Amino acid sequence: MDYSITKFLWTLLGLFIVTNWGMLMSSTIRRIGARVSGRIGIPWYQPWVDLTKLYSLKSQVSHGTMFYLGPVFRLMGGVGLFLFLPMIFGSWHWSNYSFSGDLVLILYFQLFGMLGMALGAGEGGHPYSTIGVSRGLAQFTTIEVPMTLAVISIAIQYHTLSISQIVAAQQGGFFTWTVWTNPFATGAAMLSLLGAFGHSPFNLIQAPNEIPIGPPTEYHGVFLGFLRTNNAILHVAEAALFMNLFFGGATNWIELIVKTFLIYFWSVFVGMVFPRFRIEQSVRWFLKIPTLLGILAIVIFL
Amino acid sequence: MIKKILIIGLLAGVGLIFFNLLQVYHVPTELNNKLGAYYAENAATQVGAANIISAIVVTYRGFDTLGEVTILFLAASIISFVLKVRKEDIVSDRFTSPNSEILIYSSQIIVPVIFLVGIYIFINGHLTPGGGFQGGAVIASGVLLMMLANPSMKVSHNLVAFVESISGIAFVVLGVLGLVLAGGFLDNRFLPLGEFGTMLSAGALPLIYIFIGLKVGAELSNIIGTISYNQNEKNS
Amino acid sequence: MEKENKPQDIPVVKTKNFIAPENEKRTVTAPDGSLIEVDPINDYFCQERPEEYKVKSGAVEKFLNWARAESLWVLGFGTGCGSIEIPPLVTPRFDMYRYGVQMRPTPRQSNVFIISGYLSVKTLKRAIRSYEQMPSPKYVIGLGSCTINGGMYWDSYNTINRLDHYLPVDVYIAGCMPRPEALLAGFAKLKELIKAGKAEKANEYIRNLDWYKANQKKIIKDWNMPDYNW
Amino acid sequence: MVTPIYIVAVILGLAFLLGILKSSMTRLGSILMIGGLVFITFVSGQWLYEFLVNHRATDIIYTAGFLPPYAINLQMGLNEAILTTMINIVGLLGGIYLLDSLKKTGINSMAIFIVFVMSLNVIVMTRDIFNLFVFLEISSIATGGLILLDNKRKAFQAGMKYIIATGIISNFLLIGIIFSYYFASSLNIDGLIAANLMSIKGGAIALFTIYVSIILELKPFPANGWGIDVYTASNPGISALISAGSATAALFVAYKLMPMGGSFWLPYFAIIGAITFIGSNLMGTRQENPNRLLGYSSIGQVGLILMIIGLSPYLGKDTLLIGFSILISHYAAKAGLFWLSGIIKSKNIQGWSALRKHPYLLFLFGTFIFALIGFPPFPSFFGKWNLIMALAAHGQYAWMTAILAGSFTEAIYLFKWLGYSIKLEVPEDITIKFEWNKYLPIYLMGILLYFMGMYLAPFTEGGVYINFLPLAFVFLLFALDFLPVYVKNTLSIAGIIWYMVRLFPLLEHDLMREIFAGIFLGGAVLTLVAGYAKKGKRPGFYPMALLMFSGLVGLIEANTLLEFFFSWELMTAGSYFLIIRGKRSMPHGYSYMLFSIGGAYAILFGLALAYASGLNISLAALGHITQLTTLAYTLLAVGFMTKTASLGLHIWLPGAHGEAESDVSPMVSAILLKAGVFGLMLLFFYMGTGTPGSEKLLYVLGWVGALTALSGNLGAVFQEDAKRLLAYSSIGQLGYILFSITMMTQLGWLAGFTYTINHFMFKAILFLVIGGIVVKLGTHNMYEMGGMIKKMPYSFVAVLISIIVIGGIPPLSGFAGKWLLYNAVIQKGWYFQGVVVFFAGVIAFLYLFKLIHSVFLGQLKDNHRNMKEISAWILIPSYILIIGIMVFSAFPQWVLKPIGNMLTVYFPKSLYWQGTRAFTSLGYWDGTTTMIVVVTAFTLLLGWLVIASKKVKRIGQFNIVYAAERPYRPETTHVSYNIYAGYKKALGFLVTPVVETFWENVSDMVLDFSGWLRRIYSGNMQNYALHVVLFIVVFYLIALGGL
Amino acid sequence: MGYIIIITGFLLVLIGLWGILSQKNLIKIILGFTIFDTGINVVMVSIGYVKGKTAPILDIISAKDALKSVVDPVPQALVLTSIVIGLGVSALMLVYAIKLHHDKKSLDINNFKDLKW
Repeated sequence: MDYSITKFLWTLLGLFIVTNWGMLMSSTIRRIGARVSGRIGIPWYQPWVDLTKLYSLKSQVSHGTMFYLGPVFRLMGGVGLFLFLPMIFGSWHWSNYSFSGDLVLILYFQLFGMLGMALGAGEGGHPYSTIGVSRGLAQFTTIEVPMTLAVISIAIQYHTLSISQIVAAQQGGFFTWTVWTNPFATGAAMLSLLGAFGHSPFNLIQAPNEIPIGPPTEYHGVFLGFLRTNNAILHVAEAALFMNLFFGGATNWIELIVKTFLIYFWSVFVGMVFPRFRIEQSVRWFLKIPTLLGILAIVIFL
Repeated sequence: MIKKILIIGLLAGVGLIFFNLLQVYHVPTELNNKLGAYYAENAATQVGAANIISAIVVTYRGFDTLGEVTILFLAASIISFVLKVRKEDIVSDRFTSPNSEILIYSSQIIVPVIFLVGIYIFINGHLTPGGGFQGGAVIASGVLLMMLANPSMKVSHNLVAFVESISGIAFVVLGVLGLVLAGGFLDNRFLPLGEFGTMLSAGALPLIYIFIGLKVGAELSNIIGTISYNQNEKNS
Repeated sequence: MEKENKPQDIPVVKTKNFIAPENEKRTVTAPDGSLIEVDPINDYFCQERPEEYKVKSGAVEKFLNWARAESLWVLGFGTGCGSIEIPPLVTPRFDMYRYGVQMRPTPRQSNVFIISGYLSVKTLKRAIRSYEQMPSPKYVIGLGSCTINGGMYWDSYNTINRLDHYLPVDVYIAGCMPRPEALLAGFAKLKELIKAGKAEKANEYIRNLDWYKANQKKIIKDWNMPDYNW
Repeated sequence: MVTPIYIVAVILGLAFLLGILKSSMTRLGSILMIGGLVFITFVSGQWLYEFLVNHRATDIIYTAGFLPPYAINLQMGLNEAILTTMINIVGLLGGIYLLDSLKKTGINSMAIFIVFVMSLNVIVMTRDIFNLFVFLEISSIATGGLILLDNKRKAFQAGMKYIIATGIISNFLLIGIIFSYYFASSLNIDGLIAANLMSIKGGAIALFTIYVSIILELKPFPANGWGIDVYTASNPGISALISAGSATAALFVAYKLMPMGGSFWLPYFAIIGAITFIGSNLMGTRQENPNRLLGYSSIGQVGLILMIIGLSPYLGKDTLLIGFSILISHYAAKAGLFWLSGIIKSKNIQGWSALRKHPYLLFLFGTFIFALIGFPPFPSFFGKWNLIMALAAHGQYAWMTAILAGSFTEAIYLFKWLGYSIKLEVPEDITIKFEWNKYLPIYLMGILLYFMGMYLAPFTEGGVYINFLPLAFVFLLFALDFLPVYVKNTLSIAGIIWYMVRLFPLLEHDLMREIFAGIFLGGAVLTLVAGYAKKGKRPGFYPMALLMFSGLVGLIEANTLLEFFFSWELMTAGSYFLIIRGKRSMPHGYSYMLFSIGGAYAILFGLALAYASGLNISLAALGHITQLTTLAYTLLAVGFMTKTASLGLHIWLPGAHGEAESDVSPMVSAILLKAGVFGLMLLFFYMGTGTPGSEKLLYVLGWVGALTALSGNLGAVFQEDAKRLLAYSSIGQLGYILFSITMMTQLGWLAGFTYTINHFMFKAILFLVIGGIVVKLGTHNMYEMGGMIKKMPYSFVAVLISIIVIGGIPPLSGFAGKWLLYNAVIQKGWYFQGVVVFFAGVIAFLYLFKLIHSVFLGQLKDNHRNMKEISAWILIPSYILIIGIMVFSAFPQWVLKPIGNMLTVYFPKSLYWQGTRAFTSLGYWDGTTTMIVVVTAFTLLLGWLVIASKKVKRIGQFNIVYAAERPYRPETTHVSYNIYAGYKKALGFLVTPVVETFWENVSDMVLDFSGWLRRIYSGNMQNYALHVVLFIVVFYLIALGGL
Repeated sequence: MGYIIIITGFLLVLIGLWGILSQKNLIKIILGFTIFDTGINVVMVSIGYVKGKTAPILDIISAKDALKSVVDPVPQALVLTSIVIGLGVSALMLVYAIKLHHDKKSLDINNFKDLKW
């Protein structure tokens, strides 16, 4: 329980690194995507440019208090996820505020941002926002099923819910990672990750061509900037969470960068290959294969 | 048809009950029923009535008899309030077919005799077969004959009711007198038992029988009268 | 770009006041039984006039202008046949992404509006609304001859001839049809203007709002929206 | 002392005297009649007083100056005194009630009336069997006459049926009497008992004919069509007399003659009683005619008492007490109900809604209904309690089941009826006139019921401990019902606070009880504060609310099984009235009541088994159940689960909570449901994990809890009605609680407590606020709302915070529950149940978003433009609760630590504290730090946004990008209706109303069966005669087997 | 002799019951009842029968030795009551029959089914 300024500043630095890495990661991934389709793609610095532009817009409108607060909630969700997550294993500097709680706290803190976003979008009064939110929530419920199964399986495996201890248990070589010791749980979790990142085939929430563009339809300027910042943080933090749980964690930033990139790339890769699901299809899908994997993951420990 | 069979089956069932009762029934050769024997032995001395049945009916089980009288009273009351004749319904000049001369005249002769027999029966209730109920019934049959002879005859309700009520009250009062003056409610021994076998014997028993007789006669007449009146009225 | 379309050149013409049926006042009953009068235009919409934003200068602003220029978010709204020329831009052959040009599905998040070809009166209304909903600074590219002088539709009963009577245009791309390359050139021109701090047509629109509105209302007979669509 | 013989003498004298009176002298006649009735009431009352106060010995009255068996004797003991007093009172009151009718019919009918009452007296007193026969005949002939009092056409048919049936019966009785005489040489009952007929060859047949006749007099099912017709067709005053008086006397005859046959016949009595009780109540379920319904009910009750007589070997010395308790309830209630029906004169039970205009009569009606079912504080409650306990002590479970089943079927129609009269529109064609002579008897009967309840309570084991203080307060409030709301509200709040202050020291730091007392009473105060928002008088609300709260507080205070069940039933009764107050809540209140009664009977059965295990009345007996242990715990759990609305038993809840009034919903949802939780916790506490079978039971219940959570939450997702949504959410939340505590670990229970406290707080807030909004907006449908955040910001904040808590989102206290549950699940090893529960937890998000979005966000509707914030009186309690939530969230250790310590007594310790940090063997969590981190970060981010977005323009409702179009109407732009259509497509099959369909089918089956069964009452009097003979033959063949 | 009487009584009861249960005419049913009553009364009297004894009415001579000469008086006393009760019931039934006939102009028992279920 370290409330010192030093800790705060280290955490802030970590947040800065993560944000920038998140943006770089997204532009890199988009560039890779462009290359796949034979294009050059955006410049690597495009996310920073976009963000600068968004923060510097000259006129902004608001639909009300909750609309205004929504992005704050959303960003808080991402930042909070980062704050409660130990980024680098064994490092005091990069363990953030992970002493506040364990894996369960992180899992549930994701909802904080979702709720804020949902409410902010709701107050926007735009029908598409609500439709997007409803789809997002519906999909989210089923994403959580394999995720919960996987988390429980890990907890059974390691007898702990503390992330640092889970990472500690995976130290000692490539083959002590959970992905090898508990492949079913990893499988279930990685499949649920697809939904969490919201890439195709699970991007009906934003569905740019159908309900442009879902929840953030009315958001612009600084608000959108907040959301984009959050995306950057959230993607890294979530990937880092999975890294910690399944891929042996990271002992330094390089390892973290490589692993988070690969984890994030996994979802993009799938998205490149598969077309979009309708919401009931994705709901059903998550309750089939990933859930089955999750159940297997628990059954092997019974 | 099924119902008939069912009924027959049921009657067979009831018959079975009776059959089973019959199996344990045998005709005694001695009066060995303790209660009956007690009455046979002691009725004469305790109640002073030659007719043991009267002794039982009026004294030992006098309370039952009070109930019987009440039942007749109830029946008469119910009939009179159910078949209540409203004034406006009475048609004075009803058409009634004339009865035969023989019936009219012979009834004029016989009815007083019947009344006399009836009175005799209930006055001698404690001595000879008969009693209040029987006597009352005979009197009522006299009334019935009168009605047959003269369908338009009206039984005087007021008179009948008066006789009925007064005798009823008298019965109750006699009972209470028994309670106050002798051993218990309806005890006949608050009057002297007198000499066995004579008219003025058995304490208040004859008195009670007289009232019962009057009451029963009145009540039955009342019932007959009410029903017949009602029928007449409807026929017209 | 050119100053020949001075507002004072064309007199403001008062049009007959048209009230669309859906905008007529109506009464509704509140749950407590009281009657409430609804005046749709005034009640549902923000009726305030927009204000001009301050054009700053200096190093920071220069950097920001560079950022704005390198991040052109185009509203995905095709108005005429010219819109067929936009999709090729995302193909490997043209790949507009490398110039920082991206498509956005909602006006709120866009800052470049390509009027791609002729603009029928009906579409004009939508174009105006979308334009006004875009946050400043915002830019308009007129694509094709139709937006300059009406092109082949110059005598049509139902298309506008000069776009800049209705919306402030930053860049015109001439041709019928201009090829995607021309569009890319137009973007390059727009970037130049922005970087130079000269692409402030959004402010001009606000400054001359009355004139624009008069023009718009003159051609749009069934004007059924507030004067400025926030 | 006046000898009881004067009852006969005076009445007969009067009757004969009445015969002389001219038919016009009705005034004098009625004075004489009432005088006579007063006199006999006085005589019997005087004897009763002697027996009760001076403990006088039983008195024998001899007639004719001879001793029995030679002459007829009467007996006047305590029993006879009680019964004759009862008969005479109902006779007197009935006479007063019937004055008009009797006057109209004439003096004869008065004479018949008093003779009838007198004959019942003699039937009770006489000790001579033939005399008994004579007076039975008198009473039946008098009945035959009185049926015709109104000279109705139907009455003649009923009378004919009655006479035919009783004619056959009495002739059989005669056969029995004469053969008894033949075998035993006596007509005296004592003589016959001494002769022991069963030992004499053939005596059994004689006894059989006597018994069968007596039973037939009691109108056993199914040979009772004639009896029901009599109840239907005669003047209600007469029906009252028959039901309350004749039945009483006839039952006493059965009791009196019972020793003649010894124990051989008792099982048959019991079986016939049980069949009658269940059968006639079952047929009552389809009945719409109030008098006929009462007829069925009367016969059912008589069957119950006959059953008690038959079960007397098991009941021992309590037989009389039990029988009397039930008899007196039946007596007063049935008389009162028949008299009421005479006032209302409605052809069907729907017409009884005319009572709505007469609150005091309605109150009495409710009293009678509740007394019949056996609710406290009425005597029948104690009767049934003692009955069930005694039967359980002898292991007579089948009889217990029969009794409870019969009582339940009775409740089915009685509560339907009560519901109709409370809720249906007042019919226009029925007007109730005030007539003192008709009102007075009803009032007296009502008062008698309450008095007898209080009087009989101490006779029950443990009954002396019952705390009537809260009930007294309820009555005070009922008496003050004419006052305006704010006075009553203040009074209630003051009373509750006073009681709270008094109660807490008494709990002696029993933390569990303290917590629940806090929830019950604190919640009571908070929800009552919201009542200040109401205007007018709210007639009946306060007594009923306080009745519920006194029941709840009684649960806390209960030390004995009796107290516990007493309070449980009080609570049920009070909550029923609260729930049914809602505008459309009649069917829901009805199903609530049926489920509650079913549950209560399950509990009663379980408690009885607990009692039977050690003959111990204290609550600790629950810990030592040795009789049918598993069944007992299952029944208890099921009983409590009806209150917590677990899966399968939940169908009453959505309607009941959803349709209740705005401040009743939080009472019943946030507070009342916790009673079930309290019961379950208590049960599991006592049960422990060591009891055989408990492991399996807990496992099953754990699954039930998990599935309840899932189905409740899923049900809520697809609701369009705001309050129903919350109600379904309650089902889900209670599922979590059930699941948590079935784990029987410290963590599980901690989670359970956390959920309980949280649910209390957030559901109270939600129901208060949403209820207030629903009232204000005049609609339940969420899609008709929208945009309320602009009009009701404070409500929005309250709802938002509640929603964060429900969702279990850190840093608010909901997360504490989730965290504990995660740890508990993993420790316990209930992984799959856990997954279901967590899945349910996420699904909660769907409905929460729907709720807050549809009501507060989205588009403001035109007709809601002028809305103001909801009443401050609703917001004040909500905000107090929000403060509670905040404190609990920031400092969970303040609450969880003591609870954890308390639980270590029962479960191994698995949660440890290190300052503000809680940790288990699995993980850790620091509520305070989380709060600090989140609040700090949030503040910083908000500050950043404020700085970054300098100038933000607030724009209008329709200033949205709408694909370059513009919206025209808010209704078409507000997305709310069926927004989870996709979800429904995928998972909608999970909310197929399987349970509803199941229960509907069950109820249809019961009603169909009842409809089929009652066709035996074809109305043909010959058939009824056939039934009588059939009954005799069948009974004979079964009992004596053809011998 | 005693057996014959009692069997006759039982048969009368069965005949009466047959009448009650099978006849459709109200008056016949009432007649059935009176037969039923009579049967019962016969049974009662026969119960008191003692072989070879006379009626329990004494004179001065027989009073001393009453026990040996009379039959059981109790059933006879009871029969008296029973007869009167039967009379009352029959009268009541007839009145009902009259009223029912007034109502429907019929005595068929199947016509009086207004009250059912």
